[in-house]
Amino acid sequence: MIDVYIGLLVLWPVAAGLASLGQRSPATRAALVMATAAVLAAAAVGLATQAPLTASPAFLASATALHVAQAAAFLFPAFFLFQGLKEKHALVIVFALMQLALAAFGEFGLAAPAAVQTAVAVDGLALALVLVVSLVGSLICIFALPYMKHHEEHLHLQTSRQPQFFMILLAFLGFMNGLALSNDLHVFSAFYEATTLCSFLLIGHDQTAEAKQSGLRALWMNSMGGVFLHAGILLIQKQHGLADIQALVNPALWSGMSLLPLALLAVAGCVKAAQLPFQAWLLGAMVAPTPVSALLHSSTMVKVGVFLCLRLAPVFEGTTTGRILTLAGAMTFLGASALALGQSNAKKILAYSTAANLGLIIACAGLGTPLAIAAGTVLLVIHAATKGLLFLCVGDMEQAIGSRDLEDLRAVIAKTPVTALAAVAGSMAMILPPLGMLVGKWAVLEAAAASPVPVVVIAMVMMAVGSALGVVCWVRFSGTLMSGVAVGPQPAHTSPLSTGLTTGPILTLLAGAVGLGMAAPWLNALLLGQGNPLAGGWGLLPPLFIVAMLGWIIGLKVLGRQSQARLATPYLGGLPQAQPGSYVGPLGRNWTLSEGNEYATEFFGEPKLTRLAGIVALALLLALVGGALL
Amino acid sequence: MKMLPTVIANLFSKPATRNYPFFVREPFEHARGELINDIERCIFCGACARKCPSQCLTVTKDKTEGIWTLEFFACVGCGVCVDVCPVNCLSQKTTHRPVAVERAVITLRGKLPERPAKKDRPDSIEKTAE
Amino acid sequence: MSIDATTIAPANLLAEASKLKNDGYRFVTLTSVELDETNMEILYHFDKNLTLKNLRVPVQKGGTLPSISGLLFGAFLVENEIRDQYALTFDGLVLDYQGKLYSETAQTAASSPFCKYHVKAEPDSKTGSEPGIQQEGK
Amino acid sequence: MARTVIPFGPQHPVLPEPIHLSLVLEDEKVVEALPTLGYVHRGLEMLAVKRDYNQMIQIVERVCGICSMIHSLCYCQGIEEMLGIEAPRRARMLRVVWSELHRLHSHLLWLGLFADSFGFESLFMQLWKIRERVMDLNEATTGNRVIVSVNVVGGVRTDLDEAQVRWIKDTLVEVEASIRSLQSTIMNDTTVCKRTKGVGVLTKQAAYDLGAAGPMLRGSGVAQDMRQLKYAGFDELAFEPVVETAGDCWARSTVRFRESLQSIDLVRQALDKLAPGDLAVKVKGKPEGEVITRVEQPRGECLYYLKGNGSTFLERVRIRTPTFANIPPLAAILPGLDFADVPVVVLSIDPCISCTER
Amino acid sequence: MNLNTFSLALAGLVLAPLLGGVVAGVDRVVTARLQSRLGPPLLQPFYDVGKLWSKVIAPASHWQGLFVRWALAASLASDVLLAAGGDVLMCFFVQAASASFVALGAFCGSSPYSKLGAQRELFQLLAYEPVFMVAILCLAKAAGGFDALSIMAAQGPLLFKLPLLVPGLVFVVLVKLRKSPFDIAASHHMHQEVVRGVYTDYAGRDFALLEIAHWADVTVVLWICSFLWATGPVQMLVTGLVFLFAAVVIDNISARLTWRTMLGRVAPITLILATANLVWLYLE
Amino acid sequence: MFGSFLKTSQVKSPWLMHFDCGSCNGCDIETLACLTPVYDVERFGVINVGNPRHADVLVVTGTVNQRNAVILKNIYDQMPTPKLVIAIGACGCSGGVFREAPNVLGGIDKVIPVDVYVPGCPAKPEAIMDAVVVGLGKLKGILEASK
Repeated sequence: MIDVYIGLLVLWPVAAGLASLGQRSPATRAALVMATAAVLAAAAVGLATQAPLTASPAFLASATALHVAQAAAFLFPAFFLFQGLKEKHALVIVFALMQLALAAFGEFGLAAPAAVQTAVAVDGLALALVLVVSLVGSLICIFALPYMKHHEEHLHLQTSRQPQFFMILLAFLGFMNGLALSNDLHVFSAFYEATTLCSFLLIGHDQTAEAKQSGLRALWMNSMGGVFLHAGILLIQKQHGLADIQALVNPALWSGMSLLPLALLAVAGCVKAAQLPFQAWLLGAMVAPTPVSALLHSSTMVKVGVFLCLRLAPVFEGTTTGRILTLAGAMTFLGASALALGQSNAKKILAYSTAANLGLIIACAGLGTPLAIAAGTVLLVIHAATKGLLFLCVGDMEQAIGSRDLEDLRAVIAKTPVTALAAVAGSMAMILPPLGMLVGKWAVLEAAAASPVPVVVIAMVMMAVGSALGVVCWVRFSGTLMSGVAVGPQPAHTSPLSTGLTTGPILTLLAGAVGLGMAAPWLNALLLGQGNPLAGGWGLLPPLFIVAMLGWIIGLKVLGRQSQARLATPYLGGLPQAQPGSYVGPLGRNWTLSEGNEYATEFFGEPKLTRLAGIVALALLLALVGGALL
Repeated sequence: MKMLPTVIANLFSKPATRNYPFFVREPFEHARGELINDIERCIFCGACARKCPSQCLTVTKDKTEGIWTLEFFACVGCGVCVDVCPVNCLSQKTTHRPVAVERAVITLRGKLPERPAKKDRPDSIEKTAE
Repeated sequence: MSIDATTIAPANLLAEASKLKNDGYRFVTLTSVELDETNMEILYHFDKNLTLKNLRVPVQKGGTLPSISGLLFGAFLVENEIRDQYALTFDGLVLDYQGKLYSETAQTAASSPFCKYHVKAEPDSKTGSEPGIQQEGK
Repeated sequence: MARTVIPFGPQHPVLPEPIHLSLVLEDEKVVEALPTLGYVHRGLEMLAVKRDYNQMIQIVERVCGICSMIHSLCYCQGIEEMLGIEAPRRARMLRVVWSELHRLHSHLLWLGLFADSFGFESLFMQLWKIRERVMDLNEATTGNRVIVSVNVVGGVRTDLDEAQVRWIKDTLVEVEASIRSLQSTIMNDTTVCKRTKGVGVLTKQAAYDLGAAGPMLRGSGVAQDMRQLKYAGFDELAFEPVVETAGDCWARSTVRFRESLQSIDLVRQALDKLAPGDLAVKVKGKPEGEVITRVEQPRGECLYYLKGNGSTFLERVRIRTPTFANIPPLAAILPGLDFADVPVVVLSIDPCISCTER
Repeated sequence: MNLNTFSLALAGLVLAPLLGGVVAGVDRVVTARLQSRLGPPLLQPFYDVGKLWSKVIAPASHWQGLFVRWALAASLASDVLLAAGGDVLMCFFVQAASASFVALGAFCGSSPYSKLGAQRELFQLLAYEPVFMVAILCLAKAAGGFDALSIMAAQGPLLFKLPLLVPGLVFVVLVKLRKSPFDIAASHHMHQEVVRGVYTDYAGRDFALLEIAHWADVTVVLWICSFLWATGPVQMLVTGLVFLFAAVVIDNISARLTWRTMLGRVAPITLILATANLVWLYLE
Repeated sequence: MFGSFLKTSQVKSPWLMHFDCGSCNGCDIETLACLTPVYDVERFGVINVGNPRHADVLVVTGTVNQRNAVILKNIYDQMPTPKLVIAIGACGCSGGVFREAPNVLGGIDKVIPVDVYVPGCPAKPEAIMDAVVVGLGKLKGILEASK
């Protein structure tokens, strides 16, 4: 049964994707996507009931599968090389060649590693990623159905390119599941490259010049990550003759030894997780259709990076490498949060916020204590649900008003109330106690405080500042959506798509984000099992919940009562309104009341801050590798 | 920080506040307050009404009775009328006029003197102006 | 008692003002004076070392003068005020309140609150009198 | 970047008087500012048609309550010039006493409001506490705290006796000590300087070209003060205009602070020179002709143009008040400011809107 | 959760806001005396809230009533957490949620001043939150635990271990009490250039509830400050009052700064001081 | 008990808002002077608020003209009930010395209902304090009557 679940999780989406390639009928495609979603959800839940477990399904463990993985190590770089040559992109070519060289060295220059005991190991972390991919990812694929239809109508395409799009989208889920489940480093690296390929294709999907350029940027950066990954794997193979991840993650194995291979793997994770200074590829990915961004940000791609780091975390506990990794993660949390605050492009805000929150998870991985890992895992899950929700909401609102700028989204609650409120709830889920992200943040801070080293103190202060930046960013985001008066010239109003296929995923994700958020303490406790160091802290959460719930119930009741009330005229320095949204001012002119957020550009201006934070982050990563060398 | 000595000194000294209305300071000797008319002495010459800059005084006469009206809400208390009054029947109290909750005018009636005083003769230019 | 003032034609106003400015004179203000039914004059006051220099510019009721606010920004407020109160218009005002500096109703030659002699803009249907100058006030 | 439109006023807690500024902000920086007036406009110049030239004294006193004494002084001097008479020396000295007391209370009032505009509540309270002593001087000597009503054509209505002169001098010693104790706060305090230094800079050239008046002009380094015209009793008093060169809000407040001390000195000088004599001369004739008079108000140069036609009614009364001259410079320096500095800069011209609009 | 904790929590729920009200009253009387005034009665803040409670006014937004109650719930929850000896860091997060709701409600309002106030409230949050959080980390490190009970049980006054925290905590108290020089989003005396800032659109009963939430907040902040000398209830009370008095005096001797100064100068400096103290604790 | 506390509160916490409606500043500065140390109306719970939504007492100085009449009405409408209006000075009561000026409509009762008139030019701070006390008495009467 377990093998069936695993098979369904990995192979079904790939197969469904291939099937959708030949399909030009939207109905069939929709049916395929829905079926995939159902299958993935069922299989993931089925697997969850059996976890923790180990297995060796044939399609991952057989010699053929291993050969395929070995071949993939050449095929993917070869394809990247081809792309690089086609587009004359030097960096892509360089990293593809390096990858090829490393693959050749691994194949012919090194002894084969010891055979992997079990091909699949499902622990809490792997299960978390599988659930995220299968549930959140599937919902995003469903959302993509109406979105892509509308998107292509908007682009006036001659022939639909949706078959390719959905093929990659669905296959992506399968690769992600494979990546989460595989216990063999080589298989893992094959899936890793597969996700790089998928993201390259998806980002470039619209085939505009900007999309192509962004796709290539994603490609060269992630193949650079691939170089680090391969180098790390080869070093491990050389040092320990191991490819078994479970066996590898054993602090005893590494005591007294250089952590260089793990540091290289961590850097590969940082690249995938779009940590500073590698955030550029994730920002570029914004040009892709919203479901792609949603998928890349929430359930796939970037999660590969944090998953890899969390996997290795137990080894990092108490090591210098781990501490520098914590510092690097905290730096990204701080830098990206500050960058997010200076943005008015809603998707850029989401992108920087993703980088920031992943930084927090990576900081957890660097700490490596059980509490930190549990916190990181909880953050991973809840971030996926919340960020997925936020992306879908922004995508929906964007299609409703034709702009993704926060200033244009002002007072959008009047136009798309359900989506806007879902977005507000989502952003609240990012920052508010007792919801998940905040509980995660809290756990990280307390875990960090337990560390005896002053270096971690700096990371803690960075987290404190980053956390405040995040609060400001999200309150302002939701405040703007809910702003009282719709003001300023509004962009052309295009027809919103309010099908069940749009609101369905949004509402499901909303329930997930808030529900999981509420359950975070128990989720955390579940992951930690016995000996939970925060047991005392959790104990006080119930009264907190009771007070909070009381406030919420009373508040909602008041909302119900007030929602029909006649509103007061706005206070405009005593000036009366001629009509809503304007007043008669100097020169007899009718002054339109317009509002703009404050971005404090002298503090959070993008170019300056990017350079500054990038340099610091790069220095930290160099220290990470260099420190491991020593 | 430069203000620190001042505020600390304030804290340890008696407040400057006069606890009005529980403590009322004696008004200044020459304070120009409420305008009053000793109607018994008034000869209804109308000089005050003509000179009043805010035109809040009116003086009318019928056969035996003179009416002196003060629209006290418009009175600015300048004291010009007191200065020009030929018989010094107008004076100003040193206390301010009490507040009111309704609009009102003060109307005083008095007996006309036997013979109009000389100053009562109206100035022709000013008359036409009003 | 009279004041020391040079009478100049409206056409020379800008040239004179810029000459005074270049001579180091400070702009003080404008004064509008209504002379009779049809005539007004505007006094331009300039100051240098506590000495006033005045320009007297005759102008017709409801007429137009060149604005010196482009040359001396400080004049925009008083020119608007005169526009409001005497319905004189100024050409090239840098900030034109359209006769609404002090009140919402734009002032016209027919309804200029500070004129003792009002210009009648429309024929009065009751009396049938022609539009023209009619004395009001005192 | 999106812009925010802020309707600043006419009712706004930091504006003591109604004026409207439509501010367009970008990241809380002013990019556009347009003033609107007319909320205090009464048209009182036209009351000259309905009130004779003596009654007009009470009207012009109420152009502005804070500078009332100096308005009527300017007006009376104009009428006296038209009639060809001169007030007696004692009257002229007394006019100096009350006009400088007015300037003193006005400057203290303004310094307080200025402190309030940058949130320094206790400084406001302290200055107004000192000011009450000056108000008592006004009330005890003239009968009214604010609108003293002492001027008449040809002189003054009210006299000072020896005891009052002594009392004024004694009180001023205490007032001066209290004001001096706040000098370091107003001029050197870190937070105050942070809010006033370098804020709303008006260069000497700009101030002169835009026609600024009073402390606004002197704060930018132009030594011009109408008291140099030696009107009233100033011809006998030692007087030197107070000048600062920085041109920012700090310079303006420092000018006013130093002027308040100067006013105390001038009151003392005038009281010392007070010799027995008549309070007013007999008025003969009706005003006729044109006259321009200028005096220095607390807010700067005030100009009256009076035109008489030989009747008791004046043909034209034209009042150009200092704030009227200071509004164009204000409109010129607002763009580029931080929104938080807007009230500070608006207050720094010491706006007297009731003067401006009359 | 035992009965003792429950009764403590209940006491926090009821007494903390009342204490905050008294603090507000003391603040107003002392402020008046510093300004050489007689000042209002001590219970004036309660009259103010009672008055606001009975006012009838149309809301400026349909959402404000909701956010006010959520803010109140969050503020009370932070009181409850602290009173029951809970995790101070969590208590701080809960309180930050309250501030967020206040800002959100202000965003929903219709007056531009309300929204400007909301923006500034957020900048204020950005300035004091990190300092406060680092201060709590310091307290926890010095006392050896994050829960209020273990901090209060620490041996001896923590002040000697945490001297560099004092400027930071005073900064936080000033911001929370809405006092000069940091009354940027809304001033405790009823006006500034953004009129009433973040409170501009709240009125009537909503405003009364917000005032109670503010009292609860003030109690929490002063309570956390009093951890610096937590050798006994009296000492804690005195420490809290010392912080209050310091804030009131500073309010009366300084002008309001701008948010640019707060964010660019004051926040980094206090944060660096607090961080230095934290590093020092770790090095010891 | 709660009810009676609320009633007491309403007359113990008059937050006043001052609107200068074309005054000559004389009454304005006297109104402001009320807040300062020597008079200190905060003894009666008075705070000077800048926002009609928080105000209980509207203190108006000056004459009404065409432009500020609209503002005055608007501010009055934005205040919560129950509210008091105090007209200060000769101008606020009747237009005072400016009644006949071209742009003056008259006293503020031409636009909004006035509860207390404070005569004087300018009204003395003591008179303004009297007006607050009288106004609160009137409010108390209204509250008693509504019981």
